[in-house]
Amino acid sequence: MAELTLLEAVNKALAYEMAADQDVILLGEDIGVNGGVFRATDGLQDRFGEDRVVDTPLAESLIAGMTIGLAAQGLKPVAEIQFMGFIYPTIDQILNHAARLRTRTRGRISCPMVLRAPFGGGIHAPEHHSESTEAMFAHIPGLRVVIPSSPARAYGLLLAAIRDPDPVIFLEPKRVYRMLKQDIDDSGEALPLDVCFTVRQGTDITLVSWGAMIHETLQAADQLEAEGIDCEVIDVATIKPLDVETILESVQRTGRCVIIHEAARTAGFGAEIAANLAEFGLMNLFAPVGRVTGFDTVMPLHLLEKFYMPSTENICATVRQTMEYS
Amino acid sequence: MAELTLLEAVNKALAYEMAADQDVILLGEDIGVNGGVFRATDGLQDRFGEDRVVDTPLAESLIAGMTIGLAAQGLKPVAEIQFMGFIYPTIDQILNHAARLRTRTRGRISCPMVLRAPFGGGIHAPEHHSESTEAMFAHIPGLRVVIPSSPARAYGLLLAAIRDPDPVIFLEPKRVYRMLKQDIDDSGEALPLDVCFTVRQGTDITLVSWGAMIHETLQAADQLEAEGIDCEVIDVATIKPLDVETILESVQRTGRCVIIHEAARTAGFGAEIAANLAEFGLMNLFAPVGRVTGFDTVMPLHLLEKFYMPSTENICATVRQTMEYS
Amino acid sequence: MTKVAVASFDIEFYQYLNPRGEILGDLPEFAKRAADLIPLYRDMIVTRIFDSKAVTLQRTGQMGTYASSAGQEASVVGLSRAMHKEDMLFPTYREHGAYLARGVTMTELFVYWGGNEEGMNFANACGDFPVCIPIATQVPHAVGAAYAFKLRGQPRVAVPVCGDGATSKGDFYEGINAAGVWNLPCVFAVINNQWAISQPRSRQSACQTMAQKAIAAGIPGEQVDGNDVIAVYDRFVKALNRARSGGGPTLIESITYRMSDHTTADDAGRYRNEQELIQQKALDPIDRLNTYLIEQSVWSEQQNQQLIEEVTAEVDAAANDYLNTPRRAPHTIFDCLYETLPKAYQSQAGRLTALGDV
Amino acid sequence: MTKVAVASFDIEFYQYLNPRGEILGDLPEFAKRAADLIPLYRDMIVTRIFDSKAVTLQRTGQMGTYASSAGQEASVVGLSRAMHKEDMLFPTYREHGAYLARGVTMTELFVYWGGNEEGMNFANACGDFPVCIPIATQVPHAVGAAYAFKLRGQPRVAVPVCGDGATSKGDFYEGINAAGVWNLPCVFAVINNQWAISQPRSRQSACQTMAQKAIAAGIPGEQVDGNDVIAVYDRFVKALNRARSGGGPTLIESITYRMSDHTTADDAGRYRNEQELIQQKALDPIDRLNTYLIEQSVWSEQQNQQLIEEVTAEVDAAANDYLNTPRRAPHTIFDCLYETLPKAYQSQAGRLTALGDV
Ligand SMILES: Cc1ncc(C[n+]2csc(CCOP(=O)(O)OP(=O)(O)O)c2C)c(N)n1
Ligand SMILES: Cc1ncc(C[n+]2csc(CCOP(=O)(O)OP(=O)(O)O)c2C)c(N)n1
Ligand SMILES: [Mg+2]
Ligand SMILES: [Mg+2]
Repeated sequence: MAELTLLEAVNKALAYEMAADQDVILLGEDIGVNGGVFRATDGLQDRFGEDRVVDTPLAESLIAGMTIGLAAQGLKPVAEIQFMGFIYPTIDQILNHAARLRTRTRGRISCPMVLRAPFGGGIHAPEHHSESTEAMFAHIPGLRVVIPSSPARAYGLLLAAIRDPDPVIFLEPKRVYRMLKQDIDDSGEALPLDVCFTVRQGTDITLVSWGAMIHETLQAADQLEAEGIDCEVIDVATIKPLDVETILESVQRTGRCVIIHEAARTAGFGAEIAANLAEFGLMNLFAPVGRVTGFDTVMPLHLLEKFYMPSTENICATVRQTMEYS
Repeated sequence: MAELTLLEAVNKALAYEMAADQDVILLGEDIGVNGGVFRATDGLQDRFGEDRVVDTPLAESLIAGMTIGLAAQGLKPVAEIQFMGFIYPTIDQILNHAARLRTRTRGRISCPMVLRAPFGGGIHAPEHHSESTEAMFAHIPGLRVVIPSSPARAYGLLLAAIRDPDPVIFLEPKRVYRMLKQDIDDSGEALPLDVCFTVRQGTDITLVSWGAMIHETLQAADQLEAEGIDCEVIDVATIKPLDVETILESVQRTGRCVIIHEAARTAGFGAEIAANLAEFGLMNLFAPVGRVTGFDTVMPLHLLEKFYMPSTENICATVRQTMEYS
Repeated sequence: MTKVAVASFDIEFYQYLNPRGEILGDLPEFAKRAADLIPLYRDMIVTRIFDSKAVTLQRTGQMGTYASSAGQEASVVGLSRAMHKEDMLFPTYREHGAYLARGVTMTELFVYWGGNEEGMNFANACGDFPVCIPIATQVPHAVGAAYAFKLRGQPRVAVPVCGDGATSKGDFYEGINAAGVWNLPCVFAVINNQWAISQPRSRQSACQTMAQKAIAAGIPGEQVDGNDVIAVYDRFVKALNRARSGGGPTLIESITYRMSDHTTADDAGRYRNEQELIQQKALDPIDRLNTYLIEQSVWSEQQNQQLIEEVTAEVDAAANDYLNTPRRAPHTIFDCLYETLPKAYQSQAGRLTALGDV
Repeated sequence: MTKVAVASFDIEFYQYLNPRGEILGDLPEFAKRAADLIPLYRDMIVTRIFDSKAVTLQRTGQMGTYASSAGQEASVVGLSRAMHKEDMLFPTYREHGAYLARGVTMTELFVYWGGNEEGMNFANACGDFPVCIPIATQVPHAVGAAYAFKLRGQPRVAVPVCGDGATSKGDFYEGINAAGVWNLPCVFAVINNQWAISQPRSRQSACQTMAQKAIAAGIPGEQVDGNDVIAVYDRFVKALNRARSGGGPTLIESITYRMSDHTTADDAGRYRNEQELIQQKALDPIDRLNTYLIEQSVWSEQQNQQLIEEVTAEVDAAANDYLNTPRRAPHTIFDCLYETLPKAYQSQAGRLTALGDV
C-alpha cells in the first residue's frame, strides 16, 4: 500500500497495465521524456521504451486517428490529450470512427482504446485550459465516458478502461491531481465501469456529482450535516453509460436530488440525470431537482475563475432550498 | 407570395440578404457552380459572383476558421457544411473561437457568422449523412443554435441568423427540404430568434420538438385528437438560448409533457428541457416527462433507419401512457 | 547577404504504356510477358462491370447512393494487386475494385451500398478497413496500423487511399507528416481523378502536383499515370517493398479521371464540360491495355467479349445474392454497439427485439 | 519507361548579419545606415526586458503562467516592424514583442497574463487578433481576414504566426493551402525555435526545412536566420509587399531558439541538454546586433546601459499599472458573451450581479 495522489495513481495504473500487457501502448504530446505536462506518465518511457511511450507530433486529430488504427490492430493504446481544451479536433475521429468501428464492421474490427485528458478548472491555468465538456462526449453512441474523483477511483477505473474492449474517454479532474492522497494497493485490481459509487449515505437528499466537484459536494454534505440535513452523495464515475438505477433508488429513499457539475449548465450532463428523474423518479420527488453548475458563459480567465465554478456555499444554498419543500 | 419548399426558402433568404447587404458572403464545398449538393445555393454564384459565393477547398476546419476571420473583418459570412456528419472538425473553431471571440477581446472583435448544415435522417443517405447532434452545440456558451422546421420558419429564422451579431449554428432538417411547400412573402422579414413557436394549441399535454420531428409530432397530435387527447405542440426553433418560459407556461396549463427528438437519447437536448421541467415545473406535473428519441446507437445504414427514428406511433404511445397518470 | 539553397526537390512522373497502348522504353519484369498482364486486365473489367451494375441497381431503386469508379480502374487495380495479402487497405468509398482484388466479395459490397452494415463484415479473412466516407479521416488510421506493424516487426504495409479533394484536409497532412517522423511502412495513394464533386483539381490547391505534398512531410513523392496499370502496379510494388523493408513511407499520386458523376446523387452536367469527358475517354485505362494486349497477340476481340460475358454473369449472380440477402432484424442495431451491451441500453434494445424481424 | 521531372523546387536561406555581428555582402536599403537599426535594437531590448519582468511577476505569484520569448526577439520584432499598421497580426502566445511594436501596451499584456480578458481589448486602435493558445487555430482566421482584404480591395496583409510545433497541425496546412488557392495576401511566419515544449524540431517532421511546407500549398517558402533582425525584417518586407500588391502568399521560416523554459509552468531541464542552450546563446540576436552597432560606432556600451535602465523603468511602470488595475466584478463574465445577453441567461447573470464587486 502506498499513499498516492490521483496523478500518481494514474501513473501506477498505466505502469501496472503496461507491465502486465505488452499490447498497452501510450501516445501523446510530451508524454515521453517530459513525462507529460502534469507528469502522469513520468518515468514510463524510461521503463517501457520509446516505442511504447510515444511522443507524437503536435496534432490531436492524428493522435485520435492513429489510436484507432493501433486499437484496430489489437493493441490497447492509451492516448493523452494534453488539456481538454485541445480535445475538440478529436471529436470527428471519436464520433465518426472510434465509437462505431465495431458497429460499422459488424464486430469484425473493434476499438479498445482510451483517450485520457485532464479537465476542469481551479488551477489558475491559461485560457482554454479549464473547461469541462464531458456532456458532448456523453451524447456519442458507442462510447464510454469515465471520470474518476479520487486517487483510488483513478487507479481502478483507469485499469478497467484500458481492459475494456470498447473506446473510453477518461477525463481526469486536474484540480484533484495533487489535492489528496489515498492508500492504494498496486495490485492491478480494477473497479467496475458503468456503475455509480455511493460515497456517502444519507436519508434526506441525494447529491449527484462527479470529478472534482465531488469534493465540494462532500464538503457541503459535512456542512449540511451540522445543520441536520443528512445527504447521500453519489459519484457517477461513468457518465456514459449512466447507472441510472443507483440514482433512482437513492432518490426513491430521499425524495430529493441536487446535481452538481462544473460544466456550463445548458445541455450539461446534469440535464440527463434530471431528465431521468423527471421520467422515472417523478412520483418520488418531494422537491424540484436542483442543478448547481457552471454558468452558461465562457470559462473566464483565472482572476474570475472561482466565481464561475460552483462552490460549497452554492451547493448548500440549493440543498437548503430543496429541503424547504415538503 | 410564392409556394416554396424549405430548400427554396433557404435559397430565397440567402439571396434576399446578399442583395440587401454587401457584407453577406457565402462559402462552402460545392456551393458555387454546383449550387450545393442539395441546391440550397442554386443560382447564387451566377447572381452574386464567385467572390461572394465561394467554393472552398475540401476542409471543414478551414471553413469554420476562415469564417471567423471574415466575420471579424465585419463581413457576414454564411458557411455551409455539406452534411452534419462532417461538422465535427469545426467544433474546435466554433467552441474555442467563434463562440468566445467577443468575450476574449471584451467586445473589441465580434463574430457575426452563420454555419449552416443539413442534418437528420430519413432520406436514405449513405453512412455519416443522417445524424443529429445539435445537443453538442447547445452546450457551447456564446452560441446560438437555430433549427427551422418549415419553409416559412427557415426563411425568417435564417434572415434573423444572418443579421444576428453573434455566431449562429443553423441546422436544416434535410428530410423537410422538399417535404412541403408554404406561401412565403419574400419581403426580407425575419422571425425572432430565442423564442419557441407554439404551432398547435391544446389543453391536455404539451409536445415539445424541433426540426423534422415537428411533422411526426403534429401527425401524432392529429391522431390523438381523434382519441380525445388535445395536444399543444411547441416548436423550440432556437434550442440555444432556450425559451424555457414558453414551455413552462404551456406545461403549467397542461400538466404533462413529452419531448420528441431524432437525436440519440442520452444527453440529447430533450434532457435539458426535461431538466428545466424537473426544476421549474415540477409542481405542475401530473405525469412523468416522456422523451421519444432516437436510440443510443449509431445511426444505422438506411435499411434500418426507420426503426431508429421516432415515429408517429411511438409518440402516440408515449402520450397515451402519459395521459394515464392523473 | 547570404542566400543559399538549403534544400532541393524534384517530382518525377512515371508511365510505361501511353494512351495509344504503346510501350515506352523497358518494361518491368512482371510485365515483360504480355500475357501475364491479362489478370490485371480482367480485374479492371470486373471493376467496370461491377460499377455499372451497381449504378443500374441504384437507378432502379434497388440500392442506395453509389460512387462509381469508372475511369479509375488502373489506379485501384494496380495498387491493390501490388499489395500483399497481409498489407492493409484504408480505402475511400470509390475503391471497389481494390476491395474485390483483396478478397471482399461483390455481394458484400452490394449489401453495404444497399444499406446494410453486414457488407463490411468481410467473410474472406480480409482485414482491411471499412469504406471511409468522412474525407481523409482514414489516413491517421493507416498511420496507427503502420505503427503497430513496425512495433511488432511485421513485414506489412498500410495503404490509405485518398482523392485529390482529400489532400486539402488536415487529417491527410497530419498523417503523412507523422508517417515521415516515424519512418512508417505506409504508402499513401492519392488518386487524383481531377474532381472533388464539382470542384476541379485546380481549386483544391495551387500546387503543381499532388505528389509534392510529400515534400512537406519530408517523404518521397511521385506521380504516376493512373490510367497505365503497368506503371501503377510497378511504382506501388517498389514503394511497398521499400516500406516493407524499413525504407519508410511514400506518397504516390495517380493521375486519372472520374468518368462518372460524383455519385448517383450527383449530376456532373451542372459543372463539367462534356468536352473534357470526351478528351479523357481517349485516355481510358481499359482500352489502353486492351489495345496493347491485342497488339501483342495475347488477346483478341473475341476473348474480350467472352470475358465481358463471363464477368457480367458473375456480377449478376452476386447482385442476385444481394437482392436475396435477408434484411437484418431491427434489434440488431444494438448488436455490435459494444462488445457487451451495457445494462443502461438493454431496455432500449428490448423495444426493438419486441418488434421481431420486420 | 518514361520518367520525367515534372516539378522542381529549391528552398533558400537568407542571412545578412552572422552570429559574430559581421555583415555578409550588401545590406538592404533600410539597413545601410547602421544608426537606423537602433529602433529595431530598442524593440528587441524592450521585448527581452518585458519578458524577464513577466517571468519575475509570475515567479513571485503576481501573474499567471507565462511564455517567455527570450532568444526570439529578432524574429518577432523583425516581422512586426515590417508590417504596416493596417496589416493584421494573428499571433500565438509568445509574440509579446510583436504586439508591443504594433501598439499594444505592456500593461495590457500584463493584464491578460494576469488573468483578465480586458488585456486583449487593445485601446490603441490595434485591430490584431487576441493571443491564440489552441495551436495553429489562428491560421484559418488569418486566411479569412486576408480573403476579406482581397474582396474589398484593401492593401492589407494578414500575418499568422506559428511555431515549429504548429506546423504539424491540420489547421496550419489547411490554411496555407487555401491561401494558395485564392492567392491571398497572407504571409505565414513559422518561428522555428527548435522546440515544442519537450519535443525537438526533428520529432515534428521529417522535412529538412519547415519552409518546404509551402511547397505542398504551391506557394513560395523560404528560410531566414531568425536571430538576424535585418534579414527577418528584409524578407518580411519583401513578402508583405508582394502580398499587398496581389502577388499572393509566402511562408517564411525564421530559425531561432527558445532560450527559456516553454512557459513558467515548464522545466526544460527535464528534456533539454544544457550544452545546447550554451551553444545557442552564442547566436543571441541582441548581442549580435549590439556587436555590429558598436563596431559601426553608432552605439556604445554606455548607451546600451542607459537604454536598459530606461526600458526597465518603463516596464516596471507598466507592471505597476497592471498591479494597480482593479479586478473586474464577477458579473462582467456575462458582459461580452453576446452583444445583448439573451433573456435565458439573465437570471444567471443576476446572481453574479448580486455579488457586486468582489
Ligand atoms: C469531411 C468531409 N467533407 C465533405 C464530404 C462530402 N464529400 C463526399 S466526396 C467529396 C469530394 C471528394 O473528392 P476527392 O477526395 O477528390 O475524391 P473523389 O470523390 O474524387 O474520389 C465530398 C466533398 C465528406 N464525405 N467528408
Ligand atoms: C491544439 C493544442 N495542442 C496542445 C497544446 C499545448 N501546447 C501549448 S504550446 C505547445 C507547443 C507548441 O510548440 P510550437 O508550435 O513550436 O511553439 P512554441 O511554444 O515553441 O513557441 C503545446 C503542445 C495547445 N496549446 N494547443
Ligand atoms: Mg477526386
Ligand atoms: Mg517551437
